[in-house]
Amino acid sequence: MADVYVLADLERGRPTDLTFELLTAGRALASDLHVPLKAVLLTNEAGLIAPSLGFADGVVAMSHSSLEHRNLEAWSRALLKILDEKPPKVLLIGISNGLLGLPSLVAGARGLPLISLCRSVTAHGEEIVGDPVLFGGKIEAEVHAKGGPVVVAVRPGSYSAEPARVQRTVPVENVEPPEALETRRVHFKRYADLEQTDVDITHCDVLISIGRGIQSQENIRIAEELSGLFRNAAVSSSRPLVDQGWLPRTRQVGRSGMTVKPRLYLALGISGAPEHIEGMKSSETIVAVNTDPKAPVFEYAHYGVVADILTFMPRLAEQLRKRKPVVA
Amino acid sequence: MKEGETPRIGVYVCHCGLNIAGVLSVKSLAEYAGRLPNVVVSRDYKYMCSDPGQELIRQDIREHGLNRVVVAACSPFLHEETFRRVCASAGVNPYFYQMVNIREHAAWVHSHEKEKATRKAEDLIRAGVARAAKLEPVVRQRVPIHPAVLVVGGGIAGIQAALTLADAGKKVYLVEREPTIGGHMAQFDKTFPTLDCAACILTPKMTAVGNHPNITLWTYSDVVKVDGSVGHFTVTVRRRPRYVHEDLCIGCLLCIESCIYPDARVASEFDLGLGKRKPVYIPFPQAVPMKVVFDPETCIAVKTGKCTRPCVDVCGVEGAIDFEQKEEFPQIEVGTIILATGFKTFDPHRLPFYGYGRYPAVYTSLEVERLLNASGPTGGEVVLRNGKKPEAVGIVHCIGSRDENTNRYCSRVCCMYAMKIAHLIRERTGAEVYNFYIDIRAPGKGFEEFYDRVQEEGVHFIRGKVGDVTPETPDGKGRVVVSADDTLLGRARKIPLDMLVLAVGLEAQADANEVRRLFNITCSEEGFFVERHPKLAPVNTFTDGVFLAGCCQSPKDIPDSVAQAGAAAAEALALIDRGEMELSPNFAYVSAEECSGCKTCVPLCPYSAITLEPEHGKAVINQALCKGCGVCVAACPSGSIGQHLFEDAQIFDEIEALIQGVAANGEGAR
Amino acid sequence: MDVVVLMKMVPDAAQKIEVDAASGQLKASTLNLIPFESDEHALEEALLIKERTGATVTVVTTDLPGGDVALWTALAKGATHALLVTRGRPYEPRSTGELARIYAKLLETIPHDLVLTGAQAPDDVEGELGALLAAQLGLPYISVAVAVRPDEGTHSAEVTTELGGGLRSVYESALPLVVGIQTSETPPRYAPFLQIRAAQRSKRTRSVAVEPVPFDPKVEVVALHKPVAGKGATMLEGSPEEVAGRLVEILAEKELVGG
Amino acid sequence: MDLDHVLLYPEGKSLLTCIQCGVCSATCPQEAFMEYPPRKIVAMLKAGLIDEVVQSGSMLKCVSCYSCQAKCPRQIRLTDLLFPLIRGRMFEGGGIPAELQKAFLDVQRYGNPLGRSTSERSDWVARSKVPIRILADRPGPVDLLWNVECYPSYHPRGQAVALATARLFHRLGLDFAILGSEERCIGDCAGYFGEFGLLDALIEQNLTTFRKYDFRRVVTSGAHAFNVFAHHYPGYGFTTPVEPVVGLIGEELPKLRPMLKTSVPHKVTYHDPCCLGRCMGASALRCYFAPPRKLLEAIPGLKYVEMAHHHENSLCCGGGGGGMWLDTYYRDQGMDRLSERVVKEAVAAGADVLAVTCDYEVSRFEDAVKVLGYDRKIVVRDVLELLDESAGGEAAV
Repeated sequence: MADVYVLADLERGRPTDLTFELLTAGRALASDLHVPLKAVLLTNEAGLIAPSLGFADGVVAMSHSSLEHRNLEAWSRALLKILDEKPPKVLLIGISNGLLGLPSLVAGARGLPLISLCRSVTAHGEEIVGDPVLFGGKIEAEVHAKGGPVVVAVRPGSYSAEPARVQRTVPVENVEPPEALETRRVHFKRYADLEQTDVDITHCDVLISIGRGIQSQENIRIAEELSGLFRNAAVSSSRPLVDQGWLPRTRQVGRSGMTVKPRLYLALGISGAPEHIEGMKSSETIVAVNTDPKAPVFEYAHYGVVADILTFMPRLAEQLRKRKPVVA
Repeated sequence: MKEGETPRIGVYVCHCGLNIAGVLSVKSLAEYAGRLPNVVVSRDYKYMCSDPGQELIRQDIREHGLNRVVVAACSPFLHEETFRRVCASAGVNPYFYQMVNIREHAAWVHSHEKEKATRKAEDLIRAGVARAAKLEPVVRQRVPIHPAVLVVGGGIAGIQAALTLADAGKKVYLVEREPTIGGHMAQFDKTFPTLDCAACILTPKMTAVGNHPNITLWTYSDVVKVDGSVGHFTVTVRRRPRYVHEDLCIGCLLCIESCIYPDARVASEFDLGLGKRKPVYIPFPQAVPMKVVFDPETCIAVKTGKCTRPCVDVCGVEGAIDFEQKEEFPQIEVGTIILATGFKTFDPHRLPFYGYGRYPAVYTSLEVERLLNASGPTGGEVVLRNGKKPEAVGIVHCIGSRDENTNRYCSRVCCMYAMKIAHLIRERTGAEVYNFYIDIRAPGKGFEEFYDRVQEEGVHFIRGKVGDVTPETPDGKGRVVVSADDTLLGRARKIPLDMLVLAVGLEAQADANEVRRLFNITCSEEGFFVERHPKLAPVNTFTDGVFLAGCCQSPKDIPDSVAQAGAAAAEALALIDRGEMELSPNFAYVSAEECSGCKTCVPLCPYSAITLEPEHGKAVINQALCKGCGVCVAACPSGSIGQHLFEDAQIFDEIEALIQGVAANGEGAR
Repeated sequence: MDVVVLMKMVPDAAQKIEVDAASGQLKASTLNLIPFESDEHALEEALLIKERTGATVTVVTTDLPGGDVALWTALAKGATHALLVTRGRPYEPRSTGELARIYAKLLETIPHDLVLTGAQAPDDVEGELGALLAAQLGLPYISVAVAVRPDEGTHSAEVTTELGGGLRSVYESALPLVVGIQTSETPPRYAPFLQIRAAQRSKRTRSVAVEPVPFDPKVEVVALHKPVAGKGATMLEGSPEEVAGRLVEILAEKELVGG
Repeated sequence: MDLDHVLLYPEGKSLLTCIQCGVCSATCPQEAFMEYPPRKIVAMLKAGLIDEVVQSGSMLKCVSCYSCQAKCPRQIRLTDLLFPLIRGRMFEGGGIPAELQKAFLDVQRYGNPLGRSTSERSDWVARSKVPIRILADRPGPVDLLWNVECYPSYHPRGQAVALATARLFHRLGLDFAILGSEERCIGDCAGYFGEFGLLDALIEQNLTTFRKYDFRRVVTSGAHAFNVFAHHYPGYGFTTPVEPVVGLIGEELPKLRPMLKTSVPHKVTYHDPCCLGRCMGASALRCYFAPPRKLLEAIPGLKYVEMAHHHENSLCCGGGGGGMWLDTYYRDQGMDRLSERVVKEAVAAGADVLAVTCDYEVSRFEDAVKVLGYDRKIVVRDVLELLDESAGGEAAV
C-alpha cells in the first residue's frame, strides 16, 4: 500500500497556509486508507523547511536551484521523477496561484487520474472520491477516480490549517533531481511587487466588499459612502469588478488578489465563488447580502440578508449615520 | 384676318445674344420653321426685341402680307406685349401673335445637350405655328376709373400714400383699425440709423392726415366687404363705436380726468401692457384723431349702464359722449385700393426657453421701445419691472427669424433696431449691453457706419445666439443667466443679465389670410401679400387696382415703407389720371345658350368673378375680375365656357402638332 | 509569430444552471453557453500581441452552441483565422481531458509559437486545458499570466504571472509555449454587431474535423447537484429598514460601530 | 456609413446649411466638457475633419438629449442621425469605455444591459397581487402588449414601478399581457450610440417575437423604448400603434379619476424626459408634455410646481445615448452629473416629489438625491406610482 503525498506549497521559501490545510486533509485520508502521510518538498534547500512539516509522517524531498520558485516546468519534472520512483496512492496538490496547472501537467504527462476543483477528498474503499465545485459554486459534483496514483487538486480554504502546524524533526527521504531540470526552458526571472499606491485592504478593520450585484461602476460610490461611515474601512471587491477595470487590482479579495482577515467583512452582491471565499473566509465577522438566497456566500457568512444591495446599502447607511464610528 | 382668309405666318427665331444661339442651332431652326405649313417667311435675328428686330417684322408684314406672327425667343412674360405692339403698329390684330419660349424651355434647361435641345425647340416652334393658325382676333375692353382711393392701414406707409394722393387732389379714405393712426412707428422713440426722433418726424404727417380736406379718416374701423373690380370698387367699412361723436369731441380730455376710476388700471395696448390707462382714454398724447375712446370691455357705463357718468357731466359739448352709439357700416365707392396693413411682431411665447412671460427680466424689443419712449409708461427711463435700473442688458437678435422652427426669413430690420436699442440703453443707463447675433446685417445707407459707432460706444457684440435662459434665483424674479456659444472665442459664455431683450422678427398680421380674401389677392406661405413681380411690379398685386405698401408685403424699414407707399400712390394716380383701364383680353366667357345653370363654376372661381344672372339662371363672368385661370373652363360639364386666347381649337392643334413631333423624333420633345 | 487562442464554451454562470433530477446531468435546455471569460482575456492578450508584433492570431473552439458566434466575434475583434472543430457532441462538464487531446492533434497541423488559453475554467474537473495540452505536446506551460511579451529575435517570451496578495513573478521561456491567461493587460475590447455580422458573412471561419481520439477517462462523475444553501449564516429577515437596523445593533454589540 | 453617404440624403444635406449660430452648443448640457461641442463638430464635419471628432471623445459626452436638434434653426438632425454616425466610427478605434462595452455585450448576450438572465426577466410578476398574463403561457389575442423594458423588469426600483403599472392596468380593466422572458431590449442605447448592427439585430429579433402573437397595440413603460418604436421600428414594417404608458393612462383619465381618492399631499414637479417630447421634433402630436401633468393634477391633495427647465427645454437625466453606462467615465472626466442638476432644480422649485416617467430616471435621480444629501428634501416617484398610491396602492387591489 502506497502513501498519501501532500505537495508543500511554498511562497518565497515558506510553506503557505494551504500547505497545512492539505496536510490536515491528507491526514484524514491517510487514516482512512491506513497508510502514512508524507509531505513532498521541492525547493532549493529542503533541509531548512522539512521540520516545519512535522505533521507528516515523513518528507520526500528534492533540492535543486531551479525549484526555489514555483516554476511549473521544473516542479512538474521533479514531481514526475518522485512519482516514478516512489509512486503514492494519492497526491494532493493545493490550488494556489503558484501551483495552478501543476496537477494537470503531472497527471497529463503520465495519464494519471486527476480530480480538480475539489473541496474535499475521501476514500470509499479503494476508490478516491473528490467533490469539485463547479461554475463559481453553482454546482457540486462527486467524482470517483480509478487506478492510481490519483492526483487530487484541492481548493484552498477547504480544511483547517491549524492542526497541521507542527514543528518537529521528521525523516526525510531525498530524491535526486532529474537531468531534465538542467534542460528546462522556463526560467524564473524576478518577483515584481505591485506598486502600493492605494489603501492596503489587508490592514483594514472593515471591508465593504462588492461584487457583480453592484450592477454599474457608478454605484460603487454608494459603497464608498458606506465605508466612510466606519473607522479604518475600505471598499474591496471580487475579481469580476477588477477585471472590468471598475476598481484597482489592489482592492481585489480572493485567490488572485488579497487574502484578508478584517474584523468585519461585508460581502455585498457577492455570490461567493470559491476563489473569492478563500480570500476572506478567515474574517472575524462576515455579513453577506445577496438577492439569491441560495448564493454560496451564505454558507460562509455569519449573518445573511436576502436583499438587493442597491436598496439595502442606503438603508444601512441611514442606520449607521445614527451611530458613531468606533475608535479602532 | 377676315373669315376664311388663309393664314400667312412669319416665324422669327431670336438669338438672344448667346442665350439661345449659344445652345440651339438658330439657323437650322429658322430653316425648319420655313418648311412648316402656312409659314410664308422665317428668319433668325440677333435680338428680335431690338428696334431693328421689331422693324424686321413690320417690314415682312407689309411686304409678305403676313397675318400671323410667331416669335421664338424668351418668356412671354418679358416680350409678349412688345411684339403685340409691333403687330398692332403694322395693322395686324395684336392677338394674331404667338410667342414660343425657346430660351427658358430649351436653351437654358438643356444647355448640356445642345442637339436634343434644338430638336425640342423645333417641336415647340411647330406647336406654336399650329396654334397661330387658329388664333382669333380679340378686342380689349376698357373700364372707367373712379377717382377716389381707399388706403387700408394708417401706419407710416398708409399715411404717406394717403398724403401723396390727397396732395395730388384725389379723394382718399384712410381706414385704420386702431383708435389712432401712426402704427408701430408711433411707438418708437428714435429711428435708426440717424436717431431722428420718431415722433418729431411722424406726428406732423399724422396731423396733416387729420386735417387734410381730401382725406376722410376712419379710425377704430375696418373694411368688411369689397365688391366690384378695378375702377369701381364698392367697399363696406365697419366703424366701431367709440361712444364719442368724433365731430363733437374737441379732445379736451376732461372726461378721462373725471372718470369714476381715479387711477389708470387697465393695461395699455399701446404700451404693450407696461403702462396703464383708464376705460376712457387716448392711446398716446399725439394721437390722431385726438378723440377719446370708451373701451367697451372696461367702461362700466358701456358694459352695464350702471355708472354715475361723471364724464358726461364734465364734458363741455352736449351729446359728444353717447353710450348709445352703435356700429355703423358706411359704403364707399373707390377706383383703387392701397393696402398698408403692416405687420405684427413675433410672439416669443412660441420659443418658451427664452423665458418670455415667465421671467420678468425678459422683454420684447417693442416693449423696450416703449420704455425708451419719452411718452411711454416710464417717461423714457429704462427701468425694470421691479423698478430698478438695469446694469447688464442682453439683446438677442433673430428671435423667431432665420429659423425653420418659426420663420425662415430674415426680418431685415432687427439687427439695426437691436443696435439702436443697445445704443439708447447704454446712453440712458450706462449699462453693459451685450448683443448676441448670428450675422450683423447692415445693408443700408448709413447702416454700417451705425454698427461702427455702436461698437465704439462699447456695446459688446457676441457672435452666437442665446440657447438657454435660466433664472438666477429659484423664484425667477431676479436676474437671468443666458448661455451662448461665443463662436468667435470658441467658448461658452454664461452672462447674468438684469434685462434680456428679445429682438423679435416681423410677421404678417394674424388676419392676413382673411384680408387677402377680402381684397382678392394672394399671400405667401408666411402670410405676406404677394406682389405681381418682385422686381418689376413690386407694389402691384395680381388684382388690378389693388396696390401694396409697407410691411404687409414684406419686412422693411421706414425709408423703404415710405418709398413703397409713394410708389403705390403713383400707381394709383397713374390709373386715375388715365381715367380708364384696358382689361386683359384673357378672360373666360359663357355661351348663354349652352349653359345649363348648374352652378358648378360659381364656387370654383378663385376671384369670385362668376355670378348667376337672375333672369335665366345662366352663369355670367365679370371680365374685370376674371384672371383667365381657366378653372371654370375646365370644370364646366356642358362645355359652355370658353376663354379668349385659349380656345379649345387652338390648344388641341398645338398639342397635336407637338405630339406629331414626339412621335417622329422619339425623345425629341422631352 | 503565430499565436493560437483556444476558447472554451462554458455555461453562463449569470444564468440559471439546473441539474436534471432524473439523469443527474445538467439540464441542456436551460444551459446558455458563452466563451469562458479568461479565454476572452486570452484572446485580448493575443490581439495586443498582434498589434505590437504583427503576429497572426488563430482562434479555435468547438462546435458547441455559440461556438460559431464566438469565432465571428473574435474575427470582428481582429483575429486572423478562426477554426471550428467539429465534434457533434453536446456540452458536458467533464471534457477537458479529451479536448486537450483533440487540440494536441489539431496543433500538429497549424503553426504555433504561443498557445494562449484561460488559466482555469469553472468546469476544469479534469484539470486545466492549457496544462493538459502542454503535457500532451511536451511544451512548457506558465499559468495565471497577466502579461505575455514574446520576442521574435530570441524566440522566447517574458510572462508575468499573478501570485496573489499583490505579488507577481516574471518568467522567461523559450517558444513554443502554452500560457494560461488570468487577465489581459487591457479589458477585452468590444466588437460592434455589424462587424460580427460581416465576419459571419465573410465565411472566414473554417470547420475542421479532428479524427476521434481514443480517450479513456480515468475519473467518473458520479453525481451533480446544487449546493445546499445558507446553512452557515443566521438569516436576518424583514423589510430592508428593519434588517439594516438589526444588523447595526449586532455590529454595535461586536463593537464594530459605536452606540 | 460615412459623411459622404450622409450627404446623399436631404436630412444629411441640411448639415451644409449650418449658420454656426451656436444655439446647439449654448443649449448643450454637456458643452463645458466637450473638446468639440456640437457647433464645432458641425463645422468640422463640413471641413472633412470627422476623424478628429471621432478621436476627441467628445461624442462620448453626448447624452442624446435632443436639445441641440430641437433648437437648431436649420433643423439639422444632430442627435438622431449625425452623432450616432460619428459614434459608430468610434468602435473602430476601440475608444468605448469598459462599462458601456459591457452594457452592449450584455444586451447582445442577454437582451438587457444589466447582464441579468433572460429567464429572470419576469420574476417580478410573482410579486404582483394582480394577474399579469404572460403570452408564452397564455397565447391568444390581447388588446395591449405591454413592453415592460429592462429596468422595470430587473431593477428593484423599476420593478416597483412595474407593479404599480400592473395595478393601474388592472383597475382600468385593460386587456393586457407581457412577453415575459421572451422580451428583449428594444434597442435604445444601441441606436443612439451608433451600434447600428445591434439595433438591427434586436429589432429583427423583437419583430420575430411580436409576430408570434396577436395584439392590437403596444404600450411602453418608458420613454426610451417609445422613442425607438416611433423612430426605428416603422422602417422595419412594424406599424402597430405604440403609446407610452403615460399617454395610455392619460387617455383613460376619465375612468381613472373617480378611483383617485387617497390624497397625496405633496408638492410635485415633473421632469419631461427627452424621449417623450423634444425627440419628436415637429410632430407635436406625439409629444407627451400634457398627459403626465394632467394625470398629476388629477391626484387629490397634490400641488403641481414647474421647474426652471421643462417641456421642450427640460434638462436631461444624462442617461440617454449610452450615458446610462458612462457615469464612471463622466466622473473620471470630472464632469457634473446632469441628474443632480435636475434634482437641484426640482428642490429649487419647492417640490418634495420629483415625478418621472422614464425607465432610466427613477434610479438615476434617486442616486442624485443621495449624492446631494437631499434625502429629507425630496423623493423620486414615477407618475404611475403616485397614481397608484392615490388609487389605494397594493392594498386596494
